[in-house]
Order: sequence, then C-alpha cells, then structure tokens
Amino acid sequence: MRHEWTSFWHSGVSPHGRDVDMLFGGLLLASALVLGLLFFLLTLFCIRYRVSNAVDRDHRIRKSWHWEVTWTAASLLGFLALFVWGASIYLDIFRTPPDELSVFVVAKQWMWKVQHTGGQSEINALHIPVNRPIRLVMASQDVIHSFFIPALRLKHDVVPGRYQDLEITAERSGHYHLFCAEYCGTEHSGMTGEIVAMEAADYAGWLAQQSPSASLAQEGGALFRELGCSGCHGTGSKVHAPALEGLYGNPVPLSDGSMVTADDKYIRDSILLPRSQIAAGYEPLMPSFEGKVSEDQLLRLVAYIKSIGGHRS
Amino acid sequence: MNEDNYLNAGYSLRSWFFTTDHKRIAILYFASLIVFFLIGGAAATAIRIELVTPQADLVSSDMYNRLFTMHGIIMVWFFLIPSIPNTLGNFIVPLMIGARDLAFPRLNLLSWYLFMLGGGVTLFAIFAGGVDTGWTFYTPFSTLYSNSYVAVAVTGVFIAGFSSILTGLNFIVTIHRLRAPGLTWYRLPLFLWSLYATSVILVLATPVLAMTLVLIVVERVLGVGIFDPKIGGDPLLFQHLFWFYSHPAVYIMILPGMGVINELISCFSRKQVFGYKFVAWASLAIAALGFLVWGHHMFVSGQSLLASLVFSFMSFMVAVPSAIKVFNWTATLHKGSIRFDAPMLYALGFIGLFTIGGLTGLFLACLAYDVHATDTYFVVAHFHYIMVGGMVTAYFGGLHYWWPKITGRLYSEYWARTAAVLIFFGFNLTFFPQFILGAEGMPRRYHVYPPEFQVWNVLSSGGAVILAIAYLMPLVYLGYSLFFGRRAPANPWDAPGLEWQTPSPPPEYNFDTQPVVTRPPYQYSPDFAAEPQNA
Amino acid sequence: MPDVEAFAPQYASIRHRDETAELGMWVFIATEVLLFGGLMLGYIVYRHAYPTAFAAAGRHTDIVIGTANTAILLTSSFLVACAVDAFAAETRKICITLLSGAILLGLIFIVLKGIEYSDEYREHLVPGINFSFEPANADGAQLFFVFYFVATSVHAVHMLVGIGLLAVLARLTYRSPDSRHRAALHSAALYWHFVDVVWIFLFALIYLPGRST
Amino acid sequence: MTRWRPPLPLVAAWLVLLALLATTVTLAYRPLGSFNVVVALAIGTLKAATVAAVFMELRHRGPRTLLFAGAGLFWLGILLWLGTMDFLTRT
Repeated sequence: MRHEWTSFWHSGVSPHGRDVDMLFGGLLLASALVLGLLFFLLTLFCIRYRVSNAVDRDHRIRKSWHWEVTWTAASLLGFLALFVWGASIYLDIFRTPPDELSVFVVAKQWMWKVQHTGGQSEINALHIPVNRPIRLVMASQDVIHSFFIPALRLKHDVVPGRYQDLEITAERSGHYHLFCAEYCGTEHSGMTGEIVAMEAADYAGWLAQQSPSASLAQEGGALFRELGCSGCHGTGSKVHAPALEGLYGNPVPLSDGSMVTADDKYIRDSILLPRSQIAAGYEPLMPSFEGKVSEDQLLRLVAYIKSIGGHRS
Repeated sequence: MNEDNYLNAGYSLRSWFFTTDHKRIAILYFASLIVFFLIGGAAATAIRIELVTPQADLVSSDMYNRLFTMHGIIMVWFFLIPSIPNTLGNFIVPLMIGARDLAFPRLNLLSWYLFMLGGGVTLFAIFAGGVDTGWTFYTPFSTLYSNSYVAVAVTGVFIAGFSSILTGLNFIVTIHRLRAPGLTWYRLPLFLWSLYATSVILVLATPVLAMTLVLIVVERVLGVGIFDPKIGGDPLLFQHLFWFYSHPAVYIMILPGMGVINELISCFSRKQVFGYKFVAWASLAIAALGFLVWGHHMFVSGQSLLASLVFSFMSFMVAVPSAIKVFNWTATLHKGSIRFDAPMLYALGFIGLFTIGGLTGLFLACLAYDVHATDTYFVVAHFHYIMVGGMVTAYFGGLHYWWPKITGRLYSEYWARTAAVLIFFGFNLTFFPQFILGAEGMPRRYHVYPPEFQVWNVLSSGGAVILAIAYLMPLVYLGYSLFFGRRAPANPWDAPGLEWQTPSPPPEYNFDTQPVVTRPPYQYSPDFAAEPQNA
Repeated sequence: MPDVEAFAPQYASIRHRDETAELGMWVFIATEVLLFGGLMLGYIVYRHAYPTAFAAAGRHTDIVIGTANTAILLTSSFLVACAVDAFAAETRKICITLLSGAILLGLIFIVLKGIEYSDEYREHLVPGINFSFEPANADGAQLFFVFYFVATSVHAVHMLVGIGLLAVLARLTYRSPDSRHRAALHSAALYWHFVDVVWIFLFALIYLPGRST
Repeated sequence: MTRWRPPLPLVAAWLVLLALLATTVTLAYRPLGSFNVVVALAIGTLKAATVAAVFMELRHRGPRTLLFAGAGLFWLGILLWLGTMDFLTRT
C-alpha cells in the first residue's frame, strides 16, 4: 500500500485542506514574529544589561501606560484577525452538506464499517471518487470515536446515540491515512484504516467489481418485512399507521403542533424512541426497537425508507 | 542559622504529623509531591520508551492505556495543581504578608491529610489494576465500557479535590484579612496576586468536578444511566461539566508559576516589575476569563456551531492577559542589572517556553486548525510546553530562590545552573518534535503508530531520557545541601520582600515584632530614592 | 504578643477572628453553590431535551411532603437565626431550646424524606431498581428521577452534617457560651441557612413542574 | 425566665417565607403555560433572598461580604448560561 501523502510538508488534498494549510502558515508566521521579537529583546537585554556591564541605567521608563496599551491592542487585533480567519473556514467545513453521494460509516470498538448505498461494504477502508463531495453519515455502536483523515485536515467525533454528517472531498487520487482520534479503549491505536481516492473510471470499476449481493435499500426492504414494520406501515395493513412512501425529506406535522423534516435523524429516532416525536393524528402505538436493531440494520432501514421516499438516494 | 527555628522546634513524629505550622505543612507537601512526581515521571518514561518503535514491544495495549492514564491523573491532581500553592505558597504567603500563620491553620493540616488520603486511594486503584480511561474519564467509555478501577480512582481524585478547595479558601481569607499594617493591595508582591487568583479558581471550579465525579460513580456503581446515550443521556453533557473544571484547572496550574516568575525576574534584574498594576490585574483577568473558554476542547465533538464560535472567541481573549504578562516581564529586564543565577535561568527559560506554549494554544483556539490538530500530538506538545516548560520550570525556579529561606542552607550554584540548562535542552528535545508529529496528524494516546512517524518519536524519546536524568539532579544536589550546604544568611539575594526580613530558616512565630510596610514592593535599588510606583 | 487565650495568635482581636471566620464560611458557601450548580446544569439540559417527560415525572413526586418539608426547613432556619440572636450567658437556656427545636425539625425533615423515598420505591420510581414508567416518557422520567435522587440525597447528607454541627454546638454553648463558641455557632447557622436556600430551589425544580397541566 | 423575645425582623421574615411558599404552591396549579417555570423560580429567588438578607444577616454586612456571597451566584450563572448555550443552539 503506497502511502503517497505522509510527511508534514505536503499540502492538504481537499479544498478546505489548502485553506487550513494557509491558516497554519499564517499562524506560524504570527507566532514566529512574536517569538522572534521576544527572543531578540530577551537576548539584547540580558547581554546589554548584565550586572558586569557598566551601561547607563537611570531615567528608567516611568509611565508604562502607552507601552501597555500598544502591546495589548496589538495582541487583540492580531487575535481577532486569526479568530475571524479560523472561524470562516470552520463554518465552511461543517456546513450541513446537501444530499450528494451518501456513504454510511459505523464506528464500532476498534473497527470502521463502511456501507456504500449500492450495498458494497468495507472494513477499515473507504473508496471514494476524486473531486466529488461525499456525505458521510456516521454513527457509533458503543463509545465516542473520531473519524480523522489527516490528509484532508478533517476529523469529527462520532458520538453514540445520534448521526453525524461530514462532507469530504479528495482532490488528488491516492491512499490516505484514516485514524480514530478519540480514545476508545484497548485497541484505540489499532482502529486505523485507509481512504482510497480513485479517478471516476477506476471508482466505477471498483464498485462493479465488488458484486454486492443487494443494495442497501433492498436489504433494508427485506429487514422492513422481517422486523414486522410492513405489518403496520405496509400498503395493505388495517392498522392506522403513517404511510412511509414519499416521507423522506418532506416536513412532518407532529402531535404537539411543531413541524420537523423527515431526515435520517428523524427516521432513526422514530425507530428507537417512537414516542418522543409522534406524527399528528396518530396514536403512540409503535413499540420501541431500542436494543433490538443494530446500527447496521438501522442504516439499511433508513436507506430503504429513503428509496421509497421518491427521492434520488 | 539561628537556634530556635521551626525545624528544630521539635523532632517527634507528633510534632510533624500534627503540626499546624504552615512552614511544616509546606515541608510535608514537599515530601509527598516528590514521591508523586517520581511515580508520574516513571510512567512518562515508560511511555516514551514504548513509543521508540512503531509496533508494540515493551507493554501491551491495555498496559499502555493504563500507563498514560496513571501519568495523567498523578501529574494533574497530585503534582501540578498542589505544587506551588501548597509548597511554596504555604511557606511563603504568611511570611510575605507579615503574619504568624494562615487564617485557618487546622484547616491547612486537614488539607494535607485529605491530599494524602486521596493520593492513597488513587495509588491503590492504580497499583491494584490501573485505570484505562485517560485522565479525562470520557463517558460512555468510563461509565459503561471500561472494566478497570475507575470508581476507586475517581473517589481518590474526589477526596483530593477537597484538599484543593480548603487550600484555596485558606489563601483567599488570609490575603484578605491577615495582611501586615500598611500592606495595601498595591503593595502586595505579585506572587500573592497570582496565588489569590489561583485560589479563586480553586474554590469556584473544583466543586463542579466533585459533582461530575459523583455522577460518574453513581452511573458506574448503581448502573443508572445519566450520560448513557441508550436512555437518551448526552455524553457531551459530561464533557461540558468536566471541562468547566478542567480548563480553569490548567490556569490553577500556570498562575502560581507566573507569580514566582515575577519575583525572580524582578529580584535578579534588581528592578521593579514593569507595569505592576497591569500584571496584577492580568492574573485576576486570567482567573475570570478562564471560566468562559472550556468549549475549545469540544470543537469537533458535535457541539453547536454558535457555541464553538463563542468559545473560540473567548479563548483568544483569555490569551491577552498572558501576552500582557510576557511583555511586562521582558520590559522589566530593560535597564536592569541582570545576574544569571540558577533561579534566573529557570525564569528566562519559563518566559521562552511559556510563550511557545501560549502561542500554540492560539493554534488550537483557531477553529479551522483545531479541526485538524485536536486530539493529536500537537495538543500534547502544547500543554506540556505550558505545564512542564512553564509550571515545572517556575516551580524549580521558586524552589531554588526560596531554598535558603526554607532550609537555611545554600545549594551549589554550579550544579544548579547545569541542571537548569540540561532541563531546558532535554525539555525542548522531548516536546518540540511532538509539534511536528501533531501537525502530521499522529493522534494522541496511540500505542502503535504508522512507521513514518518514527523519526520524531525517537527524537522525543531521546529527549525524555535526558529530561528524566536532568530532573533527578536537583534531588541530588539540593539533598546534599540539606546536610553539607553552607549556612544561609537571612537575605542571600538582598531582596526587599518581607519574607527576607526574618532569619533563615524562620522561627516558629515568623516575626519577632509585627513588621510594618511603608513602601511598594520590589524597591531594589536604595540609590534610586523611593522610585514611584509606575502604574 | 497578646495572650493566646481569647483568640489564636494570628488574629489581632476577637472581632477580627469572627469576621475572618465568617468570610471563610461565605467562601465555603460559594463552593457549595457551585457543587449543586453542576447538578442544576444537568437538570436544565435534560429538562430542555425532554420537557413532557419531566412534567409527567414531576407530577409523580409527592407535593404534600415536599411542601411540608419546605415549611419545616424554613421554620428550622428561623429557630437557628433566633438562637444566634439569643446567644448570651443569661439567655443560654433559651438558646439551647431553640437549637434543639431546629435539630428536631431537621430530623423530622429526614424522616419525611425517608417516607417519601419508600413511597417512590413502592411506585417503582427508583432508577436502577425496578424502574417502570409509562413507555412514552420512560427515558426522560428516568433521567428526572436520577437527578431527583442524587440531588435530594446530597442535600440530605448536608442536612445530617448540619444537624451534627448544631448538636455539638448546643452542647458546647450549654457548658460555656464564650466568644469562640459564638463564632462557631454563627458559622454553623450560615451553613444551615444555606442548606435551606438549596432546598428552596430544589423544591421549585422538583415538585412544582407539571402541576398545572 | 429573662424576657427574651424573638426579634421582630426574624419573625416577619419567617412569616413572609411561609406566605411565599403558599403562593408558589397555589400558583403552580394554575395553568400559565411556560410562564409557570418563571414564576416558580422568581418566588424561589425571592425566598432565597429573604433568607440571605435577614437570617444570614447580609443586610448588616459590608461590600466585601456581599461580593463573596454574590461571587458564587455569578459563577453559577456562567456555568448555567454557557453550559446550556450549546444545547439550546444545536441544529
């Protein structure tokens, strides 16, 4: 496995990566200036005003106000500039991505399981096409992990109990490190992997070559029937339950009068904690599937509901 | 060396273990801190030796996790937090304000016993099997998935927390109520200003840690989910409660160091501290602003974007008082007559290393770069530059500066200077490579790492060996000076502070007659007639 | 140096020692405020996350005992305040009776709390033991009751410590009401009033939500 | 028995406290929607202020003691305000 990008001096391979590198350069420059000034003054004073050196030492500075105001104001301005620069890139990195090519990532104690919507699944590896934004939907099965790709200058913690969105884009093909950056137990340092960015053609070839048994949505459909969801939500059922066709991505009126859009999070919460957000006009009959459904199965159910939502997954 | 001093006022165990004399309690703390520093240091050396090679060969992964957790817990709660306030602070504060003792002497002794009880329980947890959660005890790993001695270690830290609270309370009330006649706030030495600010943080932050640790034990022992995501709990709530204490805690660690540096820079350049009022109020500003920044530990953990923005902004603001202090120390050297004794070498080392630590803190406060650098060795290098490069260096500087006053003996200047230089060199070799490792993306707490990071790890481990040896040197020559060192005069550095107007080592009742203060501090040069206090 | 008998050497006078003791007590109270503050943050965060569940759980708490306990604690605080006022050699007996009244009310509070806990145990409201709640709000209610039990038991521990302090001081005052015991009683009174203030807010957060729906 | 009478301010404060307790309980049962919480906490703060001012004799104390008493509350405010900011502003 050739690790093309390793050392510190290679620039980031994502659009944000280059911005972060420039920011890092700016921070380095500012620090170098301050340190240079400080070391120069320290050495100058230590040499010039050492005790054995007879030099003019009277009419010392009395009023220190204007000195104080200058270096306080200078630091304030410098810090504000760095804050605004850093914040603008940060908001750009974590803006909630529109729904491009989605890949589901499940973090489990000491491995990464990646599911492509076409059904291909990988362990500790993620193949992505170059120059296409990929939306990672990440969930953790147990403790807090953190999906960290140094080459893309990007990481996001994967906190159990909720989905995390993360948009990644690789601009150059190659193999890049994947680390778990949040301490998660014994094999924390073993929970690493590889991001393989490939040209579009190679990626399509790779996808076809995986020969998945069935796409995520189809496996979700099978689960939908196995777990008995179709009993109530199916077309021919006599039970008064909300229809799921055309649900995904559209607003849902809730019993307490508020509105919520049916995104991944809403579907996942409705399966695990059905009584927390009850659809308007329906009784809270649905049993909770907490503990009966693993994160992988949840992903498939969400993919299935997305596929029957009349929405291009 | 006058005859009736606090050291030979009694030799029985009772006179030491049931003393209420602040000077003896400081000595008790000195002894216990040396033990904890050696234990924590041993863990650190083991970690560095393991990291020489990319693959695991010295210890197993589980053992490695327990080693870095032990290093964290022991160093944070049993060395860094109590070191300057409880040793130098306990000894010097009453002397500096011209009092006979702290406001509540019995409370001071209770503080030491709570510290030792907490230390004992934590050491039991560590040697009985160890803790593998990291010193941050993040849930749900620490509450649901770790099967190590978490509850016992957490109880130990809980008990030690009350020792900090009592010390903080004692200092605040002492500095307010027991000052010598004429000793107004603006005549207080800056060491007391920074200890006062430290005590404010100690008193207001530690109780929240106590409650957080209680919640961990409740969730772990009673099996009741509080932060458990399966029943709707939120692990981020734990992180908020934990970092509300733990970020002010890092200011608890650094502020006393800054206080010592004021004394050293001013004494060894024979000159008033530049901008006394600014440096004094900067300490309180750090204490107050330090409570508003904790969210910068959670920029990538799923915290809301607005909260991240606010915490990042506040983190930049808290850096301003530190910048003011560094510029004022440098300006103090201007037109001074500088002598390069060992304490001054530590002070100059402090200014350099603390500034690097502070500036890299700005890297981490900057939102976009923190996304890349958080949880990597960049963070490890940053806080070691502040904790070891700043705090421990200042502790050693203060230790050497007040050694004659505490023990009545003079240490060997040659060995002290070599140790200071060796520590400075060993430290930089250990931790500067870690900045590069962090920028390259090596995550922290990694037992096994990809081979391309090995170069920097070998350099860092080499530096760690030098640093470990350099830290043992003071133990040797200071210990030697205890028995064979020359007798120390009352004022070896010819400094104007109140603590130097009593014999070394001081008698049990500190001052024969109640001292009265008439002039501002740091009046080093009698020929510059009563320099006015430059604002 | 003045004689050591009346006050410790590091103080200049009795008044100086009393004021220093009181200042130390107020610093200690600030730490206690932050101790309970950690719990309140958890309560507020989870109440924001599960408003209906917290309201439903709030309705299951016994407001009769809660209100009675609040009244008892306010009265006991009043008695301690009077005892501090009546601290003198000649009114020593009255001071002792007031203190014992306050201690008695404190014990009644603890007993009522015990009764309330056993009721909740029978209603399966104790998380960790057989906790069962209507499934719609089970999670939020469990979080509510975790905070209810942690907060009230930490408060009860503070009550017991306060009762112990008052009892010791009552005996000391009975034997010799000198100025040192007066300062100690004043500090114990401040502590007792603080425990009362904590209960005032716990009452408002635990017993009152959800009553109106 | 010497003629010791409980001082008037203490008795008055005690009665005020009991009255406030009664009002807060009765108000809790009136459906004021989200206003209920505000009322309950406001009355709670009033009761706490009464205990602090009269029973804890803060009304006789100088600015330093008031500063110490207020410091605890101010830092509690920092903990609650900044602590909840994250949870309130999550998307």
